[in-house]
Amino acid sequence: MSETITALTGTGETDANVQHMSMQLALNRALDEILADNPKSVIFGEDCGRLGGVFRITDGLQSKHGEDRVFDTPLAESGILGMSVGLAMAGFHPIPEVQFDGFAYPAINQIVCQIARMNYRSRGTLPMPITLRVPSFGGIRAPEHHGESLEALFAHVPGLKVVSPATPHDAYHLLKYAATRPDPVIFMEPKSRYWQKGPVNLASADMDTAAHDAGTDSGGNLTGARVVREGRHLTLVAWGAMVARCLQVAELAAEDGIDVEVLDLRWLKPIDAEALATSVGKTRRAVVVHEAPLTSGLGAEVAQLITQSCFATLKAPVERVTGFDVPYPSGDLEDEYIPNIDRILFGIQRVLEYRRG
Amino acid sequence: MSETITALTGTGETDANVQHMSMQLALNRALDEILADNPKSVIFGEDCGRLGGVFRITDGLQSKHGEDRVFDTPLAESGILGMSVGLAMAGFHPIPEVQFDGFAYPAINQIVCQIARMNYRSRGTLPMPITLRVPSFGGIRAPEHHGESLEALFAHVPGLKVVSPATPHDAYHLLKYAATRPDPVIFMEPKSRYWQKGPVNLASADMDTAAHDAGTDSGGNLTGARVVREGRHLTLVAWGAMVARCLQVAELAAEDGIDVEVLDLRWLKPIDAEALATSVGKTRRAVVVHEAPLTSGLGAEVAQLITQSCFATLKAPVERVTGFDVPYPSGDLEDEYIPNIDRILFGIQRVLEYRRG
Amino acid sequence: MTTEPVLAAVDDDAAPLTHHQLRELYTLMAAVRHLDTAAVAWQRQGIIPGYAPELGQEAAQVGSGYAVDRSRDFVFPTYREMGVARAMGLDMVGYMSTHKATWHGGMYNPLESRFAPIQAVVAGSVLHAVGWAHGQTLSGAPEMGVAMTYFGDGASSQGDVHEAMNFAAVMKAPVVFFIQNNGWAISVPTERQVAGGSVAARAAGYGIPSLQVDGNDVVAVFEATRSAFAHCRAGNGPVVIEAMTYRRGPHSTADDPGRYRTLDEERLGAGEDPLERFRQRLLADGVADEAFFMEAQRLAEEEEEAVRAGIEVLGPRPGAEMFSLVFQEPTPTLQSQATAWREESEHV
Amino acid sequence: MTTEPVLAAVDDDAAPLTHHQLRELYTLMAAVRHLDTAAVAWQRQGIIPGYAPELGQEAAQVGSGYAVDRSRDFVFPTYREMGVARAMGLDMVGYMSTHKATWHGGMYNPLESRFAPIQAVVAGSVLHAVGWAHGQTLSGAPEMGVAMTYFGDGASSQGDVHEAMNFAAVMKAPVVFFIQNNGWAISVPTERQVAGGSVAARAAGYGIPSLQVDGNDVVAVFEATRSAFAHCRAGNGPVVIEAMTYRRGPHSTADDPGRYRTLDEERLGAGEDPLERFRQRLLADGVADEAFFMEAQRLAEEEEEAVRAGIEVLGPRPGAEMFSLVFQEPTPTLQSQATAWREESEHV
Ligand SMILES: Cc1ncc(C[n+]2csc(CCOP(=O)(O)OP(=O)(O)O)c2C)c(N)n1
Ligand SMILES: Cc1ncc(C[n+]2csc(CCOP(=O)(O)OP(=O)(O)O)c2C)c(N)n1
Ligand SMILES: [Mg+2]
Ligand SMILES: [Mg+2]
Repeated sequence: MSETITALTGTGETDANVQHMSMQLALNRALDEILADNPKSVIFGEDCGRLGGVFRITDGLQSKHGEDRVFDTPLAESGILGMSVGLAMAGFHPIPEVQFDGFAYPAINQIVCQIARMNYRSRGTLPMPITLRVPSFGGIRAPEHHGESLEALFAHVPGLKVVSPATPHDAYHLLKYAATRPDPVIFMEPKSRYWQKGPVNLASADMDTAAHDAGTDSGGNLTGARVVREGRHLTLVAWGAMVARCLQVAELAAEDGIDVEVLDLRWLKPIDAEALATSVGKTRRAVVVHEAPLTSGLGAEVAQLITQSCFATLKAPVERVTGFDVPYPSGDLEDEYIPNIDRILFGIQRVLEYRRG
Repeated sequence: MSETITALTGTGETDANVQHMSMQLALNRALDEILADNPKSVIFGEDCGRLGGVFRITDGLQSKHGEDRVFDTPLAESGILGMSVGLAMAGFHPIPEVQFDGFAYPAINQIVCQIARMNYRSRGTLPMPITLRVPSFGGIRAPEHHGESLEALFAHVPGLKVVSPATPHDAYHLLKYAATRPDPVIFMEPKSRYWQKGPVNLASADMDTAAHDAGTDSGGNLTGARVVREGRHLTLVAWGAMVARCLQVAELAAEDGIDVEVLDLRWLKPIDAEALATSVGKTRRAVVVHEAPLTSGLGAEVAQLITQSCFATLKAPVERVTGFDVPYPSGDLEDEYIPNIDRILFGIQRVLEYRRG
Repeated sequence: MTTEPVLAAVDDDAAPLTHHQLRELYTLMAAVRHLDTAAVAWQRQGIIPGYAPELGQEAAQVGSGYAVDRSRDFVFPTYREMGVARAMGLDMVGYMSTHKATWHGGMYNPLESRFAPIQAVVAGSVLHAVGWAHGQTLSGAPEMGVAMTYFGDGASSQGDVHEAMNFAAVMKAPVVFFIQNNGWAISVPTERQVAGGSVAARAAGYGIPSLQVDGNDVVAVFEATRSAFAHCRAGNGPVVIEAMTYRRGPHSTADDPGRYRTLDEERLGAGEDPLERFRQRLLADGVADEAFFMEAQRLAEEEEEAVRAGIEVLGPRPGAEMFSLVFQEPTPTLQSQATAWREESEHV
Repeated sequence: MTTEPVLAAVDDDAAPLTHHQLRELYTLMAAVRHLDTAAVAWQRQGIIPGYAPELGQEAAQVGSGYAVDRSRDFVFPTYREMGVARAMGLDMVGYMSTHKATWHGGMYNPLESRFAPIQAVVAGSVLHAVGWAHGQTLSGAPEMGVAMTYFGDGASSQGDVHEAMNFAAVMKAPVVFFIQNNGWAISVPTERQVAGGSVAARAAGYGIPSLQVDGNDVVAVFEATRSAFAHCRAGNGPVVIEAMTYRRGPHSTADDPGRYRTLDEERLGAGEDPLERFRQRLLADGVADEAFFMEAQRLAEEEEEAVRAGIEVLGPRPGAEMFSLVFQEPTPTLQSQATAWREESEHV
């Protein structure tokens, strides 16, 4: 399915490890390798066995690794997550899936009160190496509850770590990274980007970080944010599907002579505060972009972290361009809801035009 | 139980409407009147009928108003909230209780996906006049999950309104106000303040707002924040049980010549952005205090709103003094976790000593 | 332990269906079958982005929906109850608009149609039915309204269903739990979903009477529903009905059943087509003739054309509704967001 | 519909209890009774801030806990299983420390003691037991370990219990659902909580065999638990046990039962004291004499003194543990918060 391309590394050499593939395939491949590497890893959820998941992320894994390793559960999210706790206590590394973001809500009690706290409650004797995959965010014109952004909720919960990849390459490496951690990680997959292709460097580590776009950056720095585009005038901070949109915006802004830096936050908890400080310390202006509603969204945290570290040099208050404080709307209105190019450009303009007093 | 005191109004007259009572009694009295005023209002939850609630907030209401109006449900929070939706659709005004903050999690699916969205989903034909009472926050040395602060989660949910009273007087009036609204309101009761007494003016409206502490402010401005103490040098923003603590801090700071303004936010959604702008516009410095963990807490939203409106005049970045990013600890450690006077004073000091560059 | 609870024999007005009613049932089923099949085609033609067909469940849906008294009862659907909606006389353009991605809950008026907004959370509205039903008890009217909540075999696994059955039984709420056991929850067959094999069998544990009925027999479904309603109306508490049927089509237009079941399995599981079966019965009983069936088909086609025309002209809702329909009492935050949206997106 | 599922008769090693074992059971019950009563006194004396007594549930707890094989089984308690903990030989200072507000989950090591951390969410750990039990199946050892999850009549109303029973039955997980039906969930009596009147009766709906047992008869409880374990161990899937008992004391030291039940109701509901009942039986059967009972009492008192001494010297945990025990791999945010806390609170 994937096609090997002859990509050029920074040094101009051909790298056979670099393959061009969709995020869907990159995730599938990562899971395949996780199952092969760790006999204690198990994948389960609704329809992720025989069907291979409604997004086919687990396609083929059951037939390859067996029904003990990849299985369908009854239709109950609290059951899926509660069961994960017990499996983790028994020494397994559960990789449960909830089918869509909005269906994580029935499992919130198990996530917040159990998964996130068992290590603490047990004084470190019962770690919870659970990687919860959540197809997340909007943009696919789906029914109600299929386009939610829960990162602010997850990031607020002590005991959870939260990550979201924006590219196939990151999807592959971050998932493999998350699934080998001893702590619970919520893995938010930008579902609108599943089918977009990009280079993935399958080699495991120590690659040139700057060459990420050619797929040649892998294990180098998986724990922090990533500068996707360098710029001097303003930093756009985003994650998930909004990263690609911010890159488009940056290209458009460049036509007007505005040099935008784009930072892919990747880790939504813990947040890479240093990367924020470094980038905005340089550009002195920032706009945070996310799909979730504005109020009490993660954009507030990001903005406050930036303000805290860059207050003295900041040229304007950090702007937020986000979803509105309304329920995620039906397909016909979703383009009105999700930050679009125009709205992000307006946000940039507000920051650039800001004058004190 | 309550004792009528002869309080003095601003104009020096005795006001028989002012009574000294605990927040517990003020809430109980408000519920009693709500039941009497609106035959469609119903109170239910775990142990709130015969027992009168574990905090006795519904004490005596079942025997006075009957088992149809005040009743015990089976032990299931999703059931309680899901049932509220149906009752609202049938024209009732449900006033459910979850016994403790941490036990709202099993009901989050019904709260987020149903209560908060039914008005929207039904295009305004099925309003959800539900007032959910949640004994909230910590400070009573209780078992696990009995000291949680869920305001950031609730405030992020489109379709909910969220309020928390800090005094008996506000408890009485805000609850009566919430329970007559056509929209869902999460009513967060600061459980550590249930037994503290204070003046309550039972008269319904148009009283002098400035005289709140004498209990003579009532319906005047129930929809916004409240300046609890005026000051010139710095604004402390808080809600719930932290308001009283901030007042203590202000007294201590005053001894060092620091004149602190204390703003009780009251409404956590929608937030009174104007009150924040006015106060910090004047003091030019702010510290937000809350019990919830720092990351993605409501303090970030408050800080960002302040920065947005006061950027040009702000002397220092807004500080946050909050709970840590750890699970709410057991009683022995709770004083280490909840912002204490020292930590708030350190926060004030950081703001006052801030120097650019 | 407990003895099997039985349905109170209160359905004194349970007269056999008249020929007119039987024909009406057929006409409804034919209309539903045609509209359902057409909706799948609309999706292929790009008229609507998606649809969840109820092919094979016409008898279960029309039979139960036909028993509803719109003057006092209330129905809580999932996302697949097009047949119930049609049987209850909903505005079908308003109903179908949800599949056009116009508005999540649909554009019909739920209060007037006695049909709650379309529900995408599996088992999401089962508890609502219990609350609504308890509201009827509290209101104290004799011969009270009944809530009927629809859900699937997959949904039966959700904790909310358990809470709902227990609440309803403890409170003796007039609610009919109507399960369409169509054999599948997307790719998961009932035997890997419903331990014990039957949702109806769960009812006894709550002391709730239950009926397992041939969900492909529209008359049997109607009669079971009618007697359940009578039981509830008389104040005897809830009833569970499990209609055994089969999801003949894909889960939704995005689904590919070939990945998890063979055509042979499908043929075997599906059994006889409920529409064809009813047709044969009406013919055999002399209730209807070929001319009637042709007329029913003609009406169905006419209706489908009208609904399609309505759907095709349905434009997107004004973006301002995103803001104005969140609350009954708008907030300043939302008002200022609406203003900003208008300026930036509509350039007003 | 479904036929009542029966327990597989696999308990071949189900020999009657020896006199030694019977005396051991008594000794345990006496120790538990004394420690429980003492803990209430500790609360009144200000030694601990709160406690949830299990007075009256000694037979249910000791009888079931005694059946656990600590080399392979795992127990998932609520907040009221002191008797189970004691029967399983836990470090009781570690156990009691949760009531001193030292650490939420208790200070014992759950892995070594095969007793999960104390659980304050009602029904919170029922699903954990299912997951742990499924882990045993996946590990594929013969004569596998069994998970036993404790919960109450009130907890049975939670959706998670339904999901757990269904999951366990679908996956044939070796888990024993042990319900202590003690008549009350704080102020709510079973008849307003458990529709149908019995939690065990729910099991049939999942095809799970169940046993309703006299929870005040320690031998009956033990034997029921032993046969349930044998059933599970042999790969036959889950079992539900409902031990009918009575909460003789308040819900917790903060509760005032006088507000919702009369002393007469209490006397009637409680029936005969399980400890006294067992004593009479041992006497009648010649298994033990007064000297033995006096010795048991002396041991119980000695033990209580030791536990109290341990609890009294238990200081608060270092605040740094708040930060260091959240994750296995600490985060920079948490590290800097820990530093700030040290500077501001410990003035280091
Ligand atoms: C809480 C929740 N979890 C998951 C989903 C995704 N989902 C939609 S329909 C469906 C299967 C439902 O099966 P069933 O209840 O049998 O109804 P049917 O589709 O067969 O009519 C799933 C898993 C959802 N909508 N809601
Ligand atoms: C999810 C949840 N809701 C509410 C509570 C508060 N609460 C603690 S114990 C209890 C009653 C439990 O009754 P039952 O399950 O019968 O156990 P018992 O206390 O009788 O042992 C309640 C309501 C809780 N701990 N967890
Ligand atoms: Mg189904
Ligand atoms: Mg109980």
